[in-house]
Amino acid sequence: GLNTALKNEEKMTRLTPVDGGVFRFGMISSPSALEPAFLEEINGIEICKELNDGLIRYDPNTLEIKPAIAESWDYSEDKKVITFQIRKDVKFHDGTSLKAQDIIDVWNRLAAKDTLSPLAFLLEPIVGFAQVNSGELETISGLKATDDYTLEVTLKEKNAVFLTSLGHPAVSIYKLESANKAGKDFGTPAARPETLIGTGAFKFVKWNADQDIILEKFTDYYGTKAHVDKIIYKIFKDESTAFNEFRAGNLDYVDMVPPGQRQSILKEIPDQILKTTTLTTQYIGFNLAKDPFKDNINIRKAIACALDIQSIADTVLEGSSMVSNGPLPDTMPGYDIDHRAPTFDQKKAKEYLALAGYPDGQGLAPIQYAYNYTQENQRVAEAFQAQLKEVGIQIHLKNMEWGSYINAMQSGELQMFRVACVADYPDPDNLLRMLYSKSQWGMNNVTFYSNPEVERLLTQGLEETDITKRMAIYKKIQELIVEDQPAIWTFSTNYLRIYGDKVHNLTINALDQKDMRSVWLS
Amino acid sequence: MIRFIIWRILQCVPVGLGISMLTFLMLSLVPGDPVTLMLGQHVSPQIMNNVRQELGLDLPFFSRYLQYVWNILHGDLGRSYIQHQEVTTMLLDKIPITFNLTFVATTFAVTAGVLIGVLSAVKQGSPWDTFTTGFTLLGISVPSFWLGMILQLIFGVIFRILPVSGSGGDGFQLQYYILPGFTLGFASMAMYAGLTRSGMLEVLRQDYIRTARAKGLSKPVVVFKHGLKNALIPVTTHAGMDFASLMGGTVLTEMIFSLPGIGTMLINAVSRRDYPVVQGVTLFLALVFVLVNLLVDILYAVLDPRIRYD
Amino acid sequence: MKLSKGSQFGLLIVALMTLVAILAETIAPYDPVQVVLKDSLQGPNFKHFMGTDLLGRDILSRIIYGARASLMIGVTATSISLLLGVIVGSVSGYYGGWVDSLIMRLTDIFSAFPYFLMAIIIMTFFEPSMISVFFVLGIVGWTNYARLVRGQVILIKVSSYVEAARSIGAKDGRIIVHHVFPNILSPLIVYTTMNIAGVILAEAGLSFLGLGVQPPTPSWGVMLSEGKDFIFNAPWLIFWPGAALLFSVIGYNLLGNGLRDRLDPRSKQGGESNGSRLVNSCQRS
Amino acid sequence: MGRDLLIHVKDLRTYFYTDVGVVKAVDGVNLEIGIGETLGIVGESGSGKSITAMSMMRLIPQPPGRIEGGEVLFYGKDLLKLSEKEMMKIRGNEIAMIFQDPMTSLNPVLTVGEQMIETIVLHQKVSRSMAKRRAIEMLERVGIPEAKGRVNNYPHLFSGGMRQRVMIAMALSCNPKLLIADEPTTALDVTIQAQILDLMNNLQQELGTAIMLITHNLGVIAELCQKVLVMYAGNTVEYTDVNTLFAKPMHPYTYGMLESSPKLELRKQRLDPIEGHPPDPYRLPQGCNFAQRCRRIMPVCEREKPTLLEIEPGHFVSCFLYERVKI
Amino acid sequence: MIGTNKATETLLKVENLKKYFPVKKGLVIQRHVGDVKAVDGVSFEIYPGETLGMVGESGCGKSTLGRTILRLLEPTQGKVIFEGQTLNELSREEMRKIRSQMQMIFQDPFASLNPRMRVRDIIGEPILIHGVLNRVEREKRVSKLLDVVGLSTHHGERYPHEFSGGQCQRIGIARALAVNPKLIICDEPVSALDVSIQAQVINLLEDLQAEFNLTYLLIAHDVAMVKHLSNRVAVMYLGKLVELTSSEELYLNPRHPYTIALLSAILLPYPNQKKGRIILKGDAPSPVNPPSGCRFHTRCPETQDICKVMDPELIDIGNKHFVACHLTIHTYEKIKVGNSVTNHQ
Ligand SMILES: Nc1ncnc2c1ncn2[C@@H]1O[C@H](COP(=O)(O)OP(=O)(O)OP(=O)(O)O)[C@@H](O)[C@H]1O
Ligand SMILES: Nc1ncnc2c1ncn2[C@@H]1O[C@H](COP(=O)(O)OP(=O)(O)OP(=O)(O)O)[C@@H](O)[C@H]1O
Ligand SMILES: [Mg+2]
Ligand SMILES: [Mg+2]
Ligand code: NI
Repeated sequence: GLNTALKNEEKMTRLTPVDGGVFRFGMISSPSALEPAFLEEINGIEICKELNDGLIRYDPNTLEIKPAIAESWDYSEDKKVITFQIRKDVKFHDGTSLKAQDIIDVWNRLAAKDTLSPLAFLLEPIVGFAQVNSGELETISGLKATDDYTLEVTLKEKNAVFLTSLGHPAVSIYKLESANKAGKDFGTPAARPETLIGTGAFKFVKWNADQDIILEKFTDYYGTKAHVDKIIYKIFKDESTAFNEFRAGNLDYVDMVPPGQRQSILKEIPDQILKTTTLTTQYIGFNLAKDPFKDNINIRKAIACALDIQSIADTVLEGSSMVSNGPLPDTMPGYDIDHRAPTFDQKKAKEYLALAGYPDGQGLAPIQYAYNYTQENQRVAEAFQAQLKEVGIQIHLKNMEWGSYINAMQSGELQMFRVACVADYPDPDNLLRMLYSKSQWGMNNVTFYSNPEVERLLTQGLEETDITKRMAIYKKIQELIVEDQPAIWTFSTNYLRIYGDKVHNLTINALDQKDMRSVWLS
Repeated sequence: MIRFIIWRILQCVPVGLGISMLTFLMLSLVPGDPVTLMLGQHVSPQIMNNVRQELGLDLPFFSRYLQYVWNILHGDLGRSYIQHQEVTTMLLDKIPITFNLTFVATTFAVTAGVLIGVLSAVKQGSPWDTFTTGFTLLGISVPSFWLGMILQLIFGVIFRILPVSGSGGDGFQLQYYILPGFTLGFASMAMYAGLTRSGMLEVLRQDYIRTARAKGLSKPVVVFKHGLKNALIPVTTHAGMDFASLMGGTVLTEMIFSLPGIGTMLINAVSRRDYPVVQGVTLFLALVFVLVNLLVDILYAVLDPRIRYD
Repeated sequence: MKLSKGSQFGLLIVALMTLVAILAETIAPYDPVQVVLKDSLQGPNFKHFMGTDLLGRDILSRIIYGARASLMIGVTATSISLLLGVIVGSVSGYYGGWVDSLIMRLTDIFSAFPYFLMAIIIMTFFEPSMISVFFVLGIVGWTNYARLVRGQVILIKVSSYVEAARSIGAKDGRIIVHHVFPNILSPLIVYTTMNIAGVILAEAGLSFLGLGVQPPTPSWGVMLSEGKDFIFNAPWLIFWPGAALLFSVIGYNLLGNGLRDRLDPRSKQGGESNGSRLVNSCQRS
Repeated sequence: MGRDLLIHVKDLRTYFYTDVGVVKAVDGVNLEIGIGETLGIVGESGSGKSITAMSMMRLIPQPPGRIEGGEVLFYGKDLLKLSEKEMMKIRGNEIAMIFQDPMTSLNPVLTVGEQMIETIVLHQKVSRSMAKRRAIEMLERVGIPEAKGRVNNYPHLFSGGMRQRVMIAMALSCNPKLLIADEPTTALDVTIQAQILDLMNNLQQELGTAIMLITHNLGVIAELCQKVLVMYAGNTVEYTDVNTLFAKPMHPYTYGMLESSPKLELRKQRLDPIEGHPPDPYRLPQGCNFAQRCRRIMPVCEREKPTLLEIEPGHFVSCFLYERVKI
Repeated sequence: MIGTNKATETLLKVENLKKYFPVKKGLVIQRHVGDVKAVDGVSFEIYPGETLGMVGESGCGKSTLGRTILRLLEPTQGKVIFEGQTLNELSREEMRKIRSQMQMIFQDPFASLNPRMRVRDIIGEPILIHGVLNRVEREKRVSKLLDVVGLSTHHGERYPHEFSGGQCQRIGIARALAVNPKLIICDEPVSALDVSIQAQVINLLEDLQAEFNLTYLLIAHDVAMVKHLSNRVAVMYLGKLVELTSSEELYLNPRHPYTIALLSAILLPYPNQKKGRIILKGDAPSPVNPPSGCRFHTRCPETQDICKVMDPELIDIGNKHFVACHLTIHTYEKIKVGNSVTNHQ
């Protein structure tokens, strides 16, 4: 997948970068924590990835794996051991040098029971993880520093995804001492520069809760040093407010365009907009364990054909989403362009409906469609409702408060519902396994979909390290899932980002991460 | 008087206890698991259980409540599930912002409202009076988000004379609170205007006003010195009641103007089931509510020498 | 005594609104929930007098149907508050003593409790629906009524005519029903009519959080909160429900003022009596 | 009339325009007060006594009230033609006023001292401390014990009688030429009433202030006044000196009023009330306002309004009974 | 204490009646710091068919006395005996029933009528409550009562605010009469009315008394009016009776210095008759901490040392003329021997 704003970028990169300046970043809603172990939402990740580097990083445009703290790596014969060569010039923000042991310490902490990290699963493939996570042991046995700059990681099984997942900021490297010093306040707004010491291109200055977070250029950074002196992440609760600030000239970048103004903004400043399709999938999930969807693929197909997703994306979502026609977003590696999910066709919908045993919707009890409340979800739901009504399918809308919504989905109470999922790292395994594997029933797989063939292929894909072969496997998986239609894939979010006319070389990848090292201000 | 104040503060105890109980009860009964909300869906049951144990959520309701009250009595409001910070620290961080906001809003609402009210009472029946009455009704019907956005656009974006949002960092910087204060105070202002107007009309009919005029005092002296203080008495009573709704109003205002205050904190916490924060904030709000009403009572005594509390 | 001109106007507005609400099916030019995506966001024009919203629905029709939901919410929620408030307030005021103290502390607790929190919590028990909106707004609003009623009851309890009733041997029940209650009615009705507007607006606040009237049923509150994002690009989205709300606020307030004068035989000269002191403590949206 | 006139009211008319109709609260009142003289005004509740006084001070609430006509000549100059600013100099300074209810006539939120001082500072142009001294002096003079301490008290700490003393002290603090007292003792107990009347009497003798005393108690009139004006439904019905009035009341209303009050020393005897009640001020009858209640009603009384005529020297009556005599 | 050598039955007997309103202080625990001694040991009798006047300054406890007699307030101490029944011992229900025998007319004619009831219902309410008549009879009786008090039947359809003060007071009277009471307590029935209207109401009260053989306890502060209406007059000062005698006697031969001052303070509508008026000093003291000894001693022109320490008793000085004053007690002691009882009526 490629950045849709490449043209702008080209124009920007042609100039020679200038150092200095403060980058004022308009962020919608506050990160909840800057502690890597808790980096669940996008804003925390956004900032944390500037503070800490991981062993690897993703290419800002292509999402390919690039060396970072690790300058190179090798797989062992059986593909179960990875040996990382650590760069010798990596410095923490307090000036001390990074050694292989520092990495092990940080990962042990992430895996430890007391840390209670929801992201510890990233280290799950490593041998000895389980013992640490359950509190039996304190160190992961699969991690070994053979010397100060060599790290050996032993995996339980062959795992082609593990390396990619190391680009997640949760497994990035900070100075353990600073975490110990901060105690329970680690990574909270109470943080001070000496209690939040990382390895990234920017170092921490201050966090004014719900107000702003300030980072400063780290001059001893081992890689390409940042151009801007400072980044201020200004925190907003409302997109319009942020946009007003932008218009008042107080921001260099805004994370989100206020809904309702997208079209006009596109017209107003077409040259200052970046458009990215992110690694998200949104779909209407069917509860396959419940009537009328249980064992009735025709009704699912009928609904799929009755919905005019494209026109909803254009009007209701104001072009802020791409229509998606499969379980993966088009920016995800392994995305299958060729698969044929049913698309809008009212005639076909009626045929399927008849096949399903409900000609013109007769005999079909109203179906409940649940979604977590946002105005946008609501509008989309209303549009769905209206479109389904045209072919004779009645649905009831049920908007739910987030907590109850998650609960209800996981417990299988709902009939039909909205699901949205963001990938943690750019690998098809991430989304496909979470959402369609039987092992995730009642957790992430809320449609209760299962297909033995899919399960088999998922395992195969995980073990296959050859990239071409792997991608072929995922293509097959996608085909199978599309065939079974456990869901109607609707949109992949296609965020609009606005930046100021003085901003150059701003890139945003499909994980919705900006690379602040390359940005410069004129 | 001092004893009265102490008594009123003591009254806070049952109210606070009641609120904590109510909050606790309600939050516990609400469907939706805080652990799921905290950790997201990716998490293994093992981690979920770890967290649940750590937070004591596996304990029966009552012992959790006792634990909670016990901690409060030790000045410990717990730690946020989401931000992992101490609730007390978070509160202390945010109180000044909300205080500033409500202070500006109230000051504005009271001064402008009272002034408008007095003028329209004095000119009862005039076009100005009709205008202000209409204005008052408008004040009730204008949604505050609308007002806030329009103000931002006009003063922040077009004329750029006031900051669009934010609090300007540490300390109280008035310019950051003008627009939010106005937005929050607008409906109150309308209400105060209405109250003052009717209070003033009532007062202007009183015998002592006639006395004051018969003494040859000029109209402004009669109205402001003799009338206003009396007319403010019913207004004051209402101010206490109004405070609760003002507090409710801070949520939207803080959101629109990106002010990191109590309202934002509460709404964030509620939507993410951050129990300790929700409980801390409601408890705090209850305290403020009681204190504000105490203040109102004191003000009452100041305004009306007939009332003395001993 | 006749209603004053202003209140006649108020009555006219309220009657008109009610009529519109009742006859919604007949009057509305379109189906208010009919989505026509290609007509999205049209400004006022000949086909759609008030324009269309994002989903291409006719705003005029939605305003007309919205009157139904909004007025129903206003009236029903207010009635619930009223009922609760009257019961609690009169018990508290009439019996006094520790009963009063206890009830008033309880009332304090409820008023100190942030109302949207209460709304969210209640809403998670009941699924959001029209009924639960009634319920939430009703529950949230009763404290002011209780205070009002209590104050009035305390005043009336010591009045000469209640004493007269006792002196002729009337029982407590009779006194409350025949002497106390009719006399608190007037300030109560005034406050109620003035509060209806506040309730309608509070529903907008709930809609904002997704807790209001459930789609696709239109209500002014829902429309207001839906229109919020389009203030700059499609201002008519927020203008019309806002205007409708303002209109009915004016209607109810004028009517309230008139009723006060009308219902209070003592204020012969049409002076301002205590009713107007209560103006409006509307919940903000 | 050979005496020095302090104030001369000619054909004063004050109407109120309300939603329901027009109230002719004062509809042609004439009166004169000489320097140092005391005039009493009696009449039923609502007969326009207070409005007459307020009109003279130009204190009618406007709207709904309006002075429709007449002259109020104070030392020969018409108060109704003065500017508001000039009028302010007269109020409280040349003409002072005290009101019926001492409980409500003092501002509850200002100290007694403050209320006195502001007047003195305003009219006498003296410093506040001087004014305070004067206030204390006045309070002492009206018999407030410990006046020095009590100036700083709020009115609610004073009893009714004391408040009325304060009101008097306040009114007299600028040495006015005329004191208008609107039912100064009605709200007080008999024993306190006696104290206050005594006080007013003494002060008048000391200061030589003219008094216009409004009351509905004929006893008060007999006690204090030299001249009496009887009002009924906005009109003057009788105007004469006090002895004549009690000895030889001419208007049937005056007569009826005297008859209907219980007399202390007489043997028990049935009272002789005036039947009926005063006319609705919104719907005054076409003829004499008293006609419906009058025992000696004549056909003309229902058709025409009588005029105030000097039946005997110094004795003015407005009644057709006497007009005929004159003709 | 009160001699009852008279053969006539007493209708109402009040024995040492006290009504204290507690003054409380303190926040959490309310301490009782004193009492408003509104009525402080009052005894007297009322005979059938007579009018007993009760005069006194504002705040001296007249209304409280009236209310306590009717048990609208529970007495702190003492008894009220009505036709031989001790009211304080009756249950609530019994009391409720007996209320038809005793009625009250209130000072403020407007405030004592429920503004939201039709006059017909106001007057009919006591009949309804005591359930003596059916609907038709009740309506008839209401019309009759309206007629009796000088209003016409169509007035019954109106609301109180449509009437003048005098008319309202007539309605109040009609309500009191509705259940054929024996005793009516009139609490300042005319003080809110105009002089010319006062006379009308006074005459009405007199006529009704004659017609229905009513007994009145007439509370007022207008001595002239009380004297005019009453057979006997009691003078109250700060919660206590200071003098009680027939009205002529009171006027001709007042014995208590307070009574004397009260009488002298009355303003008479006769110019140039300025008699030697006794002007009392100061105001009546507060009933919370009444002066020691004789309560009047602080204002009495003839105070003696004993007055400051000893509370004089209410003593019959002859002819059923009761006075509570040390001055008169001494004179009385001397003449006591030759005390002969003559009927004063
Ligand atoms: N603001 C007003 N609006 C309408 N009518 C008024 C107003 N003020 C006074 N009046 C009318 O004017 C008439 C005269 O009133 P005024 O106060 O002079 O009577 P008064 O003789 O002083 O009576 P009182 O003895 O009760 O004081 C009354 O009928 C009253 O209703
Ligand atoms: N409910 C009460 N609580 C406390 N004190 C009371 C109460 N009712 C009356 N009092 C006090 O008792 C005293 C006597 O009052 P009461 O009303 O009987 O006087 P009154 O003689 O009727 O006066 P007035 O002539 O003004 O009607 C007053 O000092 C009053 O303040
Ligand atoms: Mg008057
Ligand atoms: Mg009384
Ligand atoms: Ni996810």
